Amino acid sequence: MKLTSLLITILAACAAGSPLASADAKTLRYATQDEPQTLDPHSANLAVTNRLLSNIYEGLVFRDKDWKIVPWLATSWTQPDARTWRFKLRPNIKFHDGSTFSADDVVFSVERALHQFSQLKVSVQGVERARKVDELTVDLIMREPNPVLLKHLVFFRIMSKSWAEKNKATIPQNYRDKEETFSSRNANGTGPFMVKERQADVRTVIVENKNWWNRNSPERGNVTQVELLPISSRPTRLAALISGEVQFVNDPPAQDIARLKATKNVKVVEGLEARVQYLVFDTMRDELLYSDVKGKNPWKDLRVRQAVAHAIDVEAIKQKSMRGLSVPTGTILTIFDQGYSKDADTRLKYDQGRARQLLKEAGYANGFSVTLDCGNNAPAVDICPAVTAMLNQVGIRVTANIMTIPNFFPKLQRADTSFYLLSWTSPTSDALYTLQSLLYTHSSAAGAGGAAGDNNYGRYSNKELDKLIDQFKVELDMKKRDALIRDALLLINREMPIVPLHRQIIPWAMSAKPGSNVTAAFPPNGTPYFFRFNIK
Amino acid sequence: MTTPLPLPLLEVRNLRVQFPTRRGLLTAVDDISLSIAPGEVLGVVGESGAGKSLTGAAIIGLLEPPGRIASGEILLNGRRIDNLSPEEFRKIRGREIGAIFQDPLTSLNPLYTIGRQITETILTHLDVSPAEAKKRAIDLLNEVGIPAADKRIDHYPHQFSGGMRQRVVISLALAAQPKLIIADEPTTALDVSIQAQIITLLKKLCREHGTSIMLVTHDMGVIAETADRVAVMYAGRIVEIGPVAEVIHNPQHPYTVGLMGAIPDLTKEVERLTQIDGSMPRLNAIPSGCAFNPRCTRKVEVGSRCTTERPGLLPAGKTQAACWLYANDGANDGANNPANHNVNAPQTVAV
Amino acid sequence: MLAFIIRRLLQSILVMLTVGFIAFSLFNFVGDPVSLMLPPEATQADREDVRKALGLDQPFYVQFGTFLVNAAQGNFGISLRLGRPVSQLLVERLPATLELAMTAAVFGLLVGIPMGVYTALKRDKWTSKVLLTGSLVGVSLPNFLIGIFLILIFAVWLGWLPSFGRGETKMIGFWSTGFLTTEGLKAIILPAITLGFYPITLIMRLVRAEMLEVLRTDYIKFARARGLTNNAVHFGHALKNTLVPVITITGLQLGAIIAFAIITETVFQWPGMGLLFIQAVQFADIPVMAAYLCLIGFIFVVVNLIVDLLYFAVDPRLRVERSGAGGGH
Amino acid sequence: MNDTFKRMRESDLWYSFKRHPLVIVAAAAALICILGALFAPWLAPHNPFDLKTLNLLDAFTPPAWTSAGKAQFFLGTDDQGRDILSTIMHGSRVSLTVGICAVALSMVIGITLGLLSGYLGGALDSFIMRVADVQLSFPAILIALLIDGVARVVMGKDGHDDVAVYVLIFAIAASGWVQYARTVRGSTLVERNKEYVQAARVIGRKPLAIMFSHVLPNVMGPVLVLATLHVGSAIITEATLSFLGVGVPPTQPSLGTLIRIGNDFLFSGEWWITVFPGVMLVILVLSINILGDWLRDALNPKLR
Repeated sequence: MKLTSLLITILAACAAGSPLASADAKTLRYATQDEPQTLDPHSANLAVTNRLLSNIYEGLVFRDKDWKIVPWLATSWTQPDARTWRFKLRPNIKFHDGSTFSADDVVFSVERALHQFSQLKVSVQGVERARKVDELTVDLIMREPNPVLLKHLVFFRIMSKSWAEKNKATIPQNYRDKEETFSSRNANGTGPFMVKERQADVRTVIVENKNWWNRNSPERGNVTQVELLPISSRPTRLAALISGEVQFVNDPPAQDIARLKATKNVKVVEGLEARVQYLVFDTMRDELLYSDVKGKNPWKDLRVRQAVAHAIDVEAIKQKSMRGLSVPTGTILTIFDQGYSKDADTRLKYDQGRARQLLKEAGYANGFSVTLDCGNNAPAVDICPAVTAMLNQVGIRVTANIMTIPNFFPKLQRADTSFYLLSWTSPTSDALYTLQSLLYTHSSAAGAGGAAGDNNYGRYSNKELDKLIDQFKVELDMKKRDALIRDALLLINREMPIVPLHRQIIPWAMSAKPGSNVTAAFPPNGTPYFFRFNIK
Repeated sequence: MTTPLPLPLLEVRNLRVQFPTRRGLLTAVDDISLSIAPGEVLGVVGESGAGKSLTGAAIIGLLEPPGRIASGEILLNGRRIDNLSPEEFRKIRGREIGAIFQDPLTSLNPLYTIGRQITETILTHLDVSPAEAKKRAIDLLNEVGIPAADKRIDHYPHQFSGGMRQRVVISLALAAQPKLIIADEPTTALDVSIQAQIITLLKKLCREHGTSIMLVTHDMGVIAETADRVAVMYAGRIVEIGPVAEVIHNPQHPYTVGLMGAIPDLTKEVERLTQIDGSMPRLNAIPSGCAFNPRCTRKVEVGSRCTTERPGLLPAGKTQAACWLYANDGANDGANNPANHNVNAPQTVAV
Repeated sequence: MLAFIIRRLLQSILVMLTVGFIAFSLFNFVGDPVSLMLPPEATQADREDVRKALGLDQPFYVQFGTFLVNAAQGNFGISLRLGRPVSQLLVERLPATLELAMTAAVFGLLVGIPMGVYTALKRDKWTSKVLLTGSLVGVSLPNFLIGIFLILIFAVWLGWLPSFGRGETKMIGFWSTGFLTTEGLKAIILPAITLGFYPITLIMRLVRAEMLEVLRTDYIKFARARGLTNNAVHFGHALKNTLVPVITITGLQLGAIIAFAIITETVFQWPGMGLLFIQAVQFADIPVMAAYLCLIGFIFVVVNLIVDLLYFAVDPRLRVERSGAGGGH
Repeated sequence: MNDTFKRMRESDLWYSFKRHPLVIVAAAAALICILGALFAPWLAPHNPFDLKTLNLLDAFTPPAWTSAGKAQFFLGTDDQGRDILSTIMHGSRVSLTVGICAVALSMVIGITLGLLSGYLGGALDSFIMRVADVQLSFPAILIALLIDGVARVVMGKDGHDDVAVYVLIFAIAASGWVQYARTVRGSTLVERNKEYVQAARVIGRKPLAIMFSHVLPNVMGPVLVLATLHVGSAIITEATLSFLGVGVPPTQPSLGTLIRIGNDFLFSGEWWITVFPGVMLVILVLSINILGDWLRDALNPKLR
């Protein structure tokens, strides 16, 4: 009896419930390896987080399809004096919760981005504070000049002050200690999409913001809803794409690209991603952690670092681990970045004999043991063991420690590492962000406005390099600036605190099935801006 | 031979039951022949392993694989049944041949009421309505002496005592009014005090219904009380068959003699009970000739024939015994004489 | 009957106390809750404060008592990994796991019982032997391999069924169900088969063994001797007696199914408690582990109770003996 | 008397063994697997864990019989250029070690507790049996996961990797002792009241020791069956844990780890990386299960 009524309920619901979507609703289901971790706009500077939040939060300026900087929440800007940037704000902008966007929100967001828990200090590089001039005018007061401020501001995300205050989210979530705040689960930006559902680990659904100010943009596509599904298992993720359950995968494993290209109803968009994979040594500690060397730190010896560079057969990695989808590189900057220099893009030759020789000279004829920390995301998970084997072959007894992302990043942020593999892309497409984050002497001083050494987990410190960076940071003459950057890059190549491996090409794979045929352009930072996506 | 021969209800001819095992073919029932007249009670006795239960199982068509009838025939009312299809045989079971097993505690399905089990049997075989079947079931229960049968019909087996349960089992066996009941040790598991009641009941019911019984037991006392004739089995063979009083009081076969000697007889004064030395051979080690010969005290009287040639049933006194002691001059033919198939029919004994 | 239930309830409470104790030990002896909660920079004074606030300065039994009271109210603290209340996380994930486990169990019964009956009744047929050997293969195939192959065949090659997730779910109160949408129903098929594989083989072997046992009993022989049809003997008499022990084991298996769901959920990215738990293990997220343990214990206790009651309904012997009626004459 | 009985039983076993071709095949397969695993360091064509000998350029070599195959890598190589045949042999070694050690430990725990429980009775008995009841409600995989998780918390990741195998053995053992304990307890209860135990007590000998020597032969059959089947399930448990990424560390991969690694290449055409370890796992467990199943039937007098 009860069973029957239950059955009837189910059947009725099935009948009623299936055709949900109206004709013009376009849902893009998007599978990616990692969970976005947080919705807080200033908490974690992780690619996976940025990819999602760029669709929800907006900044004063943005980049168009051709990667040119264009006005966004600011309509125009001037530089009344060397230390001030004045932005006129776009009127009548509403946040997702309906509140009006004004200068207060910009001031608040600058403060928030500069907070000690913020990992996006670099997005307001050089800014000391913000000052409201009137409701729609804001001054950014610089601690020091920043010739490329606009490039940084592209990913400076503005959140609603009133909303943050109401929900006690005025300071960024302390991501390193895995804190949980209102803002890590809810979002209120001005962007083209707003959060509809957030189930950590399961799904995050964003829907179009019908009140978005830029709805008439010619660049706008037709996606009305995006479901982000973290599927950590590579085969499952791929199976989902091939079977048409998801329409977009931004991180297909390299080994499957060939097959995906040959698969009906799937297409691969190969962009050139400005992401560099590189190795970092702990050059700070006097005694290496996770090693059998006691009382000293081999990485402090330049010859040992060079030996590592010599030991790595980057071509083999390209051919096997990356299936040809990489461009070996000798520098941390990419051709997309302002300041890239061909002269600095040189690798030490793959030469095992030379590597052994250098180790011997450094007093490590019998090698030493050390742990290489890697994330379990592709392609690091493939490269890590390959590098490990190569280093073992010259006598450095490396053990790979492959960890999940939520364990890996906090470990790095505690600088609890001897040797790690990471990838990097500069959201500003400028040398400053990269060099300052990765290689400037680390400073934990709060509120200094410095993004100095934010991501310098090897704690490399070189006064000379710091000086060069300080110099080009404020150099307004672009020619001189490029020359300074070149000097810095060459210095890095000489000192080798990091070993760049290659620039990776991680294409997007998406559905080409009629009805769910996705078209999208691949931007150099690899971020899917869903408002530019089309589904036909 | 003055009265016309009543057709035997059951006739078993040269039945042989075998089990293939890895040590070869075991013959558990070896070339036995017997018959049961309507209304007659035939006792079958023997030690455990003598093949008596298997004979019963073969007759009712419930030999457990890999056991099988290797040769011989079984006739019920003159109709051969051993070669029937399983489905045809099923229709005979319960309807024409009923069965009662040793343990009433385990013969009933514990999950169903006894009423359900009786009506189910009735409905399977008789074309009656469920209500009628239930009425019959209550009647049957009354008949087997279960008080308040109309209430007890809805009880589960575990709510009955052992004796009561055996009564239920009897009512089940009789439910479809079979002509023959194979009762395999029907009282062995019961209290001695109850055994007699059950036997009496069984005998009474069969007399009233005109049902024949093949009573398989190792208990000579039960046989003596109940059976008209008795067949004594040893190592898969019938060694002696005849009227019950004769077999008990005047056994002819040395094995029967030993068997009877082992029973305390309160009516006689006997100095001591006799005992047969040794034990029944295992099925894979049955001696050639007479199966009993290694234990037989009178083997010397016959000589080597006992160990070489298997004796058939020979007239011996008022019974028939498979023993060379009773071979007359020309009785060499006893072993191969097909004629002895009918000599064990009751009417010839009566001659 | 009432006494019986009360006794079972007491036993259940004992089980839950034991499980609670283990969970409590996890919290207190395995991870120092204070160091788990505070950032490494915290001062000694901070630690003492937290210690007091958490009641860790109290004697052991008081702490345990507090833990039990909290646990009974579903309060297991905050997940170290996700920073959210554990109970909330579990409540979100519970429906997914239970729906999957139930479907797998039903699937296991629906396929396992007929196969078991078949192999018992036709024990000498070659099909039975194939099924039996096949069931051994089934037991020897790890769950994750089955899942992977099913995805490969049905999601990738044939494209019939989804390879991950629950499809579309609907909320009924706090319960999110996938049974009400076609997408949801389609999504559960592969995971349920994967998860049901082991129960099928187990139930099949169990039913076969029990059935063979029952077929050897006197009452079956007697039922045959009464001339009942094969169907009546096999399905009326033998099957019902077979199912009594099968119910218990299947009930107990539900716990195993829920645990094995961990693997299935990982392979199919099924957003249930198992996925949560495996991540908790990887990240040493003690509160989630402890809460999961308690929840599984609770489910087990409830299932056991239900099984006992079912047993009651099926087996008249229990019913009457316990109520004291009837008895022998 | 006891001795002749035993001999007969043994001969029965042998006879039954000879009559089941499937069992013979299974025994042969299990034997080959075990020998291959045992002597892997000497038999394996390569040492896949000597990182010095690996060449990344050998990676993704298909099996030798395919056109792109190389003779020195019979079953091909994985993503790091390791010889699959060698990784399988070493992997089975880890799997078997964990499986057999876990079962042995389980048996020791179970038999001891069962004996104590049955012999001493009383509070201890009911305590042990209650614990057993509770534990039975938690499937092996869950208990193993819990123990593994706890070990991770206690030791931290780095400490954990070094002892992961032992933790795993302990975890699987701790989740499997109940059945042994129950079997032994039952048998002990029967023996406890027999005369020789009383006699031993009277003459002042340790009844427990004597009983043990009497109980043990009685339960040897069932325990052997349990143990055989348990080895199969222990290997699966290990593989599952490793597949989930909480088992042995990737530096000493078991079959489960290998399958997990290969799983990433399922769609890219390098099927051999996952298929061969998978097949190996199934063959190993299947042959052990067939043996255990046969043993159970052969030792069960009811079925003979």
